[in-house]
Amino acid sequence: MDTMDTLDTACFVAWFEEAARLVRRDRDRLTELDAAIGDADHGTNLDRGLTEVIKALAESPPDTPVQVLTSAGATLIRRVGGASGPLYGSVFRQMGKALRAPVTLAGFSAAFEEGVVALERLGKAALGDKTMVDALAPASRALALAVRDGVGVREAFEQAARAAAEGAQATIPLQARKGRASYLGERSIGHEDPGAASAALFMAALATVAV
Amino acid sequence: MDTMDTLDTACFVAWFEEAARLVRRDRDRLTELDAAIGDADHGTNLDRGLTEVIKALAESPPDTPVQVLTSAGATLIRRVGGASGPLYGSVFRQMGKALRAPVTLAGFSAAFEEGVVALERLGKAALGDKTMVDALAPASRALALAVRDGVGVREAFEQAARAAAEGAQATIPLQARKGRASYLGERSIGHEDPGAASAALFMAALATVAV
Amino acid sequence: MKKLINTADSVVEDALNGMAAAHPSLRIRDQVVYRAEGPRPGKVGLVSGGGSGHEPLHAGFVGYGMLDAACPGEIFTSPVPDQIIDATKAVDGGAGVLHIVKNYTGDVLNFEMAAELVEDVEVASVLVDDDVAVQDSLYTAGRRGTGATLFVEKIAGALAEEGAPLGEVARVAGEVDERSRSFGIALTSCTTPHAGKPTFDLPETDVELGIGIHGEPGRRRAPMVSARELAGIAMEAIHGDMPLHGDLLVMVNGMGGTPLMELYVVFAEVAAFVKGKGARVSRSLVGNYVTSLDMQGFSVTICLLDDALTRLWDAPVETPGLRWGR
Amino acid sequence: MKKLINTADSVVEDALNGMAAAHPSLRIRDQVVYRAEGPRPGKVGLVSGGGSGHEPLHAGFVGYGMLDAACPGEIFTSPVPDQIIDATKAVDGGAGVLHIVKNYTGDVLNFEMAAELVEDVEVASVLVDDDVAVQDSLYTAGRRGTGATLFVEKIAGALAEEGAPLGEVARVAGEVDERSRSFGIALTSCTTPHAGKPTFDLPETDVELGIGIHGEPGRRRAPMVSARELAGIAMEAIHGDMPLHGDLLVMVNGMGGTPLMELYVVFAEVAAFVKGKGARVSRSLVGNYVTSLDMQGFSVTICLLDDALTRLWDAPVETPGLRWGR
Ligand SMILES: Nc1ncnc2c1ncn2[C@@H]1O[C@H](COP(=O)(O)OP(=O)(O)O)[C@@H](O)[C@H]1O
Ligand SMILES: Nc1ncnc2c1ncn2[C@@H]1O[C@H](COP(=O)(O)OP(=O)(O)O)[C@@H](O)[C@H]1O
Ligand SMILES: [Mg+2]
Ligand SMILES: [Mg+2]
Ligand SMILES: [Mg+2]
Ligand SMILES: [Mg+2]
Repeated sequence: MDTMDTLDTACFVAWFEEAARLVRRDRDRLTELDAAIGDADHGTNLDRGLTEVIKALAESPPDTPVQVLTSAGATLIRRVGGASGPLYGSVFRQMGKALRAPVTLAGFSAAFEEGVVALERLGKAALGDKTMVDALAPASRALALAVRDGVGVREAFEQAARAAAEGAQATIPLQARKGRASYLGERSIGHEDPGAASAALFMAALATVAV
Repeated sequence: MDTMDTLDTACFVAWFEEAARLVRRDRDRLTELDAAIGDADHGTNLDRGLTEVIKALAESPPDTPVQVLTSAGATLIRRVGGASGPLYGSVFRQMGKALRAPVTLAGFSAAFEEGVVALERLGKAALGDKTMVDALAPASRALALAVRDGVGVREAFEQAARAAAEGAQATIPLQARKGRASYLGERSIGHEDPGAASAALFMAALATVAV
Repeated sequence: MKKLINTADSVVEDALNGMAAAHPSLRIRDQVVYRAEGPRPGKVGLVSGGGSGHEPLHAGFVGYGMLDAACPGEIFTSPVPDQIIDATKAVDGGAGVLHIVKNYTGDVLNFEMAAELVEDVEVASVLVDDDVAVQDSLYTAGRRGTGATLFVEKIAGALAEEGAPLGEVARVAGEVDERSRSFGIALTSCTTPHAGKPTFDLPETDVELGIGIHGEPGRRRAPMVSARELAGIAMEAIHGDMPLHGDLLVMVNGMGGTPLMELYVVFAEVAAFVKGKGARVSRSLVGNYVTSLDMQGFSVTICLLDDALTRLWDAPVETPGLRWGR
Repeated sequence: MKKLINTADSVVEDALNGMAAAHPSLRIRDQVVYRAEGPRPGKVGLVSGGGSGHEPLHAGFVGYGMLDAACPGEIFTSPVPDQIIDATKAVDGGAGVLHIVKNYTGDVLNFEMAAELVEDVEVASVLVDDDVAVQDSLYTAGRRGTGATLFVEKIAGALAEEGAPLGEVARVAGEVDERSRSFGIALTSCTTPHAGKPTFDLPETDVELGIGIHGEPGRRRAPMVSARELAGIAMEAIHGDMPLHGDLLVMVNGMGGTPLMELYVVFAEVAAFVKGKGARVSRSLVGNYVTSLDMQGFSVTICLLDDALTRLWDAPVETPGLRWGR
């Protein structure tokens, strides 16, 4: 049992730095996923947003994990636009609101779950609607299970990343019921949801920052 | 010497019927020539015009060669538009004005020359400007030479057709000075003039009607 | 892909600079387009916005008798709350502000967030959802807002100009949406500057039926047919959802890359269809109004007019994209 | 090639039917587009025309303050004398008729023939030849008429509406042409319905500089560059031919397939260029006005204004394609 590890501010900054790097790397893939069942802007949107997040974190260096999340959430809301801006922004803003210092894995997990609940409420989306929820909700569940099982941070985050990746893959056969892809009706089947794919990147980034 | 052959109304009708057939057959080629140095409508224009010429000749059957030419000239002017409509129309209208019955080869040649002169005057184009003049003027000259040499109608018309075809080919290296192709400046070099090409078809048609 | 742009990142800003240079009647600040003369005391302010790439919608409809401000987002990306908050505060003349929102998740969320955050301004909101190609269901995002947005902006704008109160302007705006239906067909995909290649592939033989305005694929692919048949498909879809009768406002809208000549060919067929149903083309618009970058194709939008709506439609309007009566 | 047409042969007629259905202000007879109300006694009549495929030019400019009649030919093919004769006779209100003719061999010949054949109507004629891409020489067909045609039609139309006599209307029309210059750039070729494939091939890396409006290739091919550089090329060509100074009327015109957003990007660059030369954008137009079917690209047309021309430009106009002041 090593859930006594705490996550400091640098970890949270590193999380967004790594997420920004992965999204930049996969920008075109995300945009192509969005082209198939949406409007071909998801990679550009998120890349723009995370670039601004990193800039804002560099300009006013945060003192606490809460400040990292609050800053990132606000920046995403203020700079991304589209559906994913307010949705991702709300995840991190709400997570920041719920987070307590010092940040244990249990605390992280609980706050993350609140972020996901805020997302579901705002987007009125449930698991299986073929949205970013399909990656984030399983990730949150994996974190909770890891806490229950007393798994270490690194492994917990890796399990969350795996769950998110699997959740993103699992959107492929689904018919979209929310967001732009829902306009396609049955034609949305057979494509990975771009928001779920980017959510998987967020969780993959998380897995790299656990010490 | 067999220049005593006379050309009757049927010959003139056959001339336009054969011209219509050849232009229909080569419509796309003419349009492609026009695409290269013009606006991609010459084949369509002339095909539309000659179809109307044939229709008009069928609706009010002409009694004389003059009537054939007058009808064809008027129809081309009234139905083609563009540059080639008034220009071809004027050739035949003027030729009709100049023609005397019965139509000998010499009479045909003289009237044709008047048609070409009318064309040159209307279009302000001279030999070498890369227009239909470059096919029609040599054709007229070939007819005149045939008359001078006492050549038979069939051979005279064949010589005219050859001269027109050569004239059309000779437009390829020229830089256009008249018509739409002149806008291209040096880029008009290396392409056959579409109007010269269609003029060669008119003369080729003539060669088939000589009995 | 060749585009008349400087860089993909600067295209929205560069285009707005062009708008500002071309139209002294507009003033542009922090990526919001305003009427240069500012708010009129006592007049309800009208704010709309959405992703860029649909020009003249929305920025081209800012001016007398129509919008007070437009918030252009990045290409195909709804604006952010900051823009909407700025716009809402700036155009309030004390009578409140109407948000005209196309029904897309992103637009709805960003306008909602903004409305929550604006203080001291009474905000009402109307959702435009006219696209019959999309199934309307409680379990989906609902119908998209497309061509009817122009109708709502024009008619609500005229009413606001007359001094009607916010509730009334919002009510009539909603009424216009309810009485309007659209259907769109694409011959080609558009290409966003960032993606640099067509959003979807469409062979020479096919069209996309039931497209929206974000360059997204449609509901179904079908063989390319004549303008008459394509117009028939669009009109049957509209008529099937809202039987046509009485006086109609009819827009045949180009998606951006289609020549006006072809839109008129389509309009002739649409008019014939309308006549065949015993209805009447009372007012019409033919042109590029609610576009999707360089997409080739068209949409038809129809509104069932009544005398009041007709009068408001005819009222003077003076914007870069729509102008009459002054 | 996919086009919103029924057949290539019927496209002009079908589009005119659409225009008639969309615009009760127009009346169409024997392929001539008239103002529905007919000629006004004592007013000089304005007739223009040319090949179809340039819409809204010319038919879209028939109406109050602009043309009395437009004669649309087949696609890219000048109208025939019969149309022009009909139009000239029909619009004469006793004060004579001005023919506004773009300088193309076909247009010139057909209008000349018509003018000769019209009896009992005083006819004057103005030749529009504004395209600086074409070398002006005694030994060629001279410069093409392109964007300035709209300026001539608008300003001459305003003057005729005021009751000016034929000589005066013709003189000012000529003056507008003399004070106007254009330059066009194509990113893609257009496709005529009959040919069914692009008139010329243009690789992804290249543009055509100095194109006209018939989809003909330009003067020279060059590598594709930014909107700023392309605008610079067009503006240098214009400025080199007619140094810019004072108040300018500036049109950034789309060739038919280019989105409005990109035209605004170009306009921003054009405005910056104008400013750099110490001149001023006094009036402007941005949009699809003088098009070439589905071609992507733009042209810039600039007219050196004076007070009289500015006043006439600002005068009310009410046509499908251009409308303000009523
Ligand atoms: N109602 C919703 N709830 C949760 N996620 C959503 C919802 N609508 C859209 N999304 C997510 O947003 C993604 C699209 O983001 P993006 O392309 O940036 O915005 P837009 O759809 O406005 O262009 C979708 O792939 C989906 O995962
Ligand atoms: N001034 C002229 N004199 C003689 N022939 C001309 C002249 N201008 C054009 N032509 C001929 O007309 C042909 C083009 O005809 P067409 O394509 O039908 O008309 P347009 O050029 O109006 O599209 C040219 O190839 C040329 O042979
Ligand atoms: Mg998207
Ligand atoms: Mg031609
Ligand atoms: Mg989007
Ligand atoms: Mg032509």
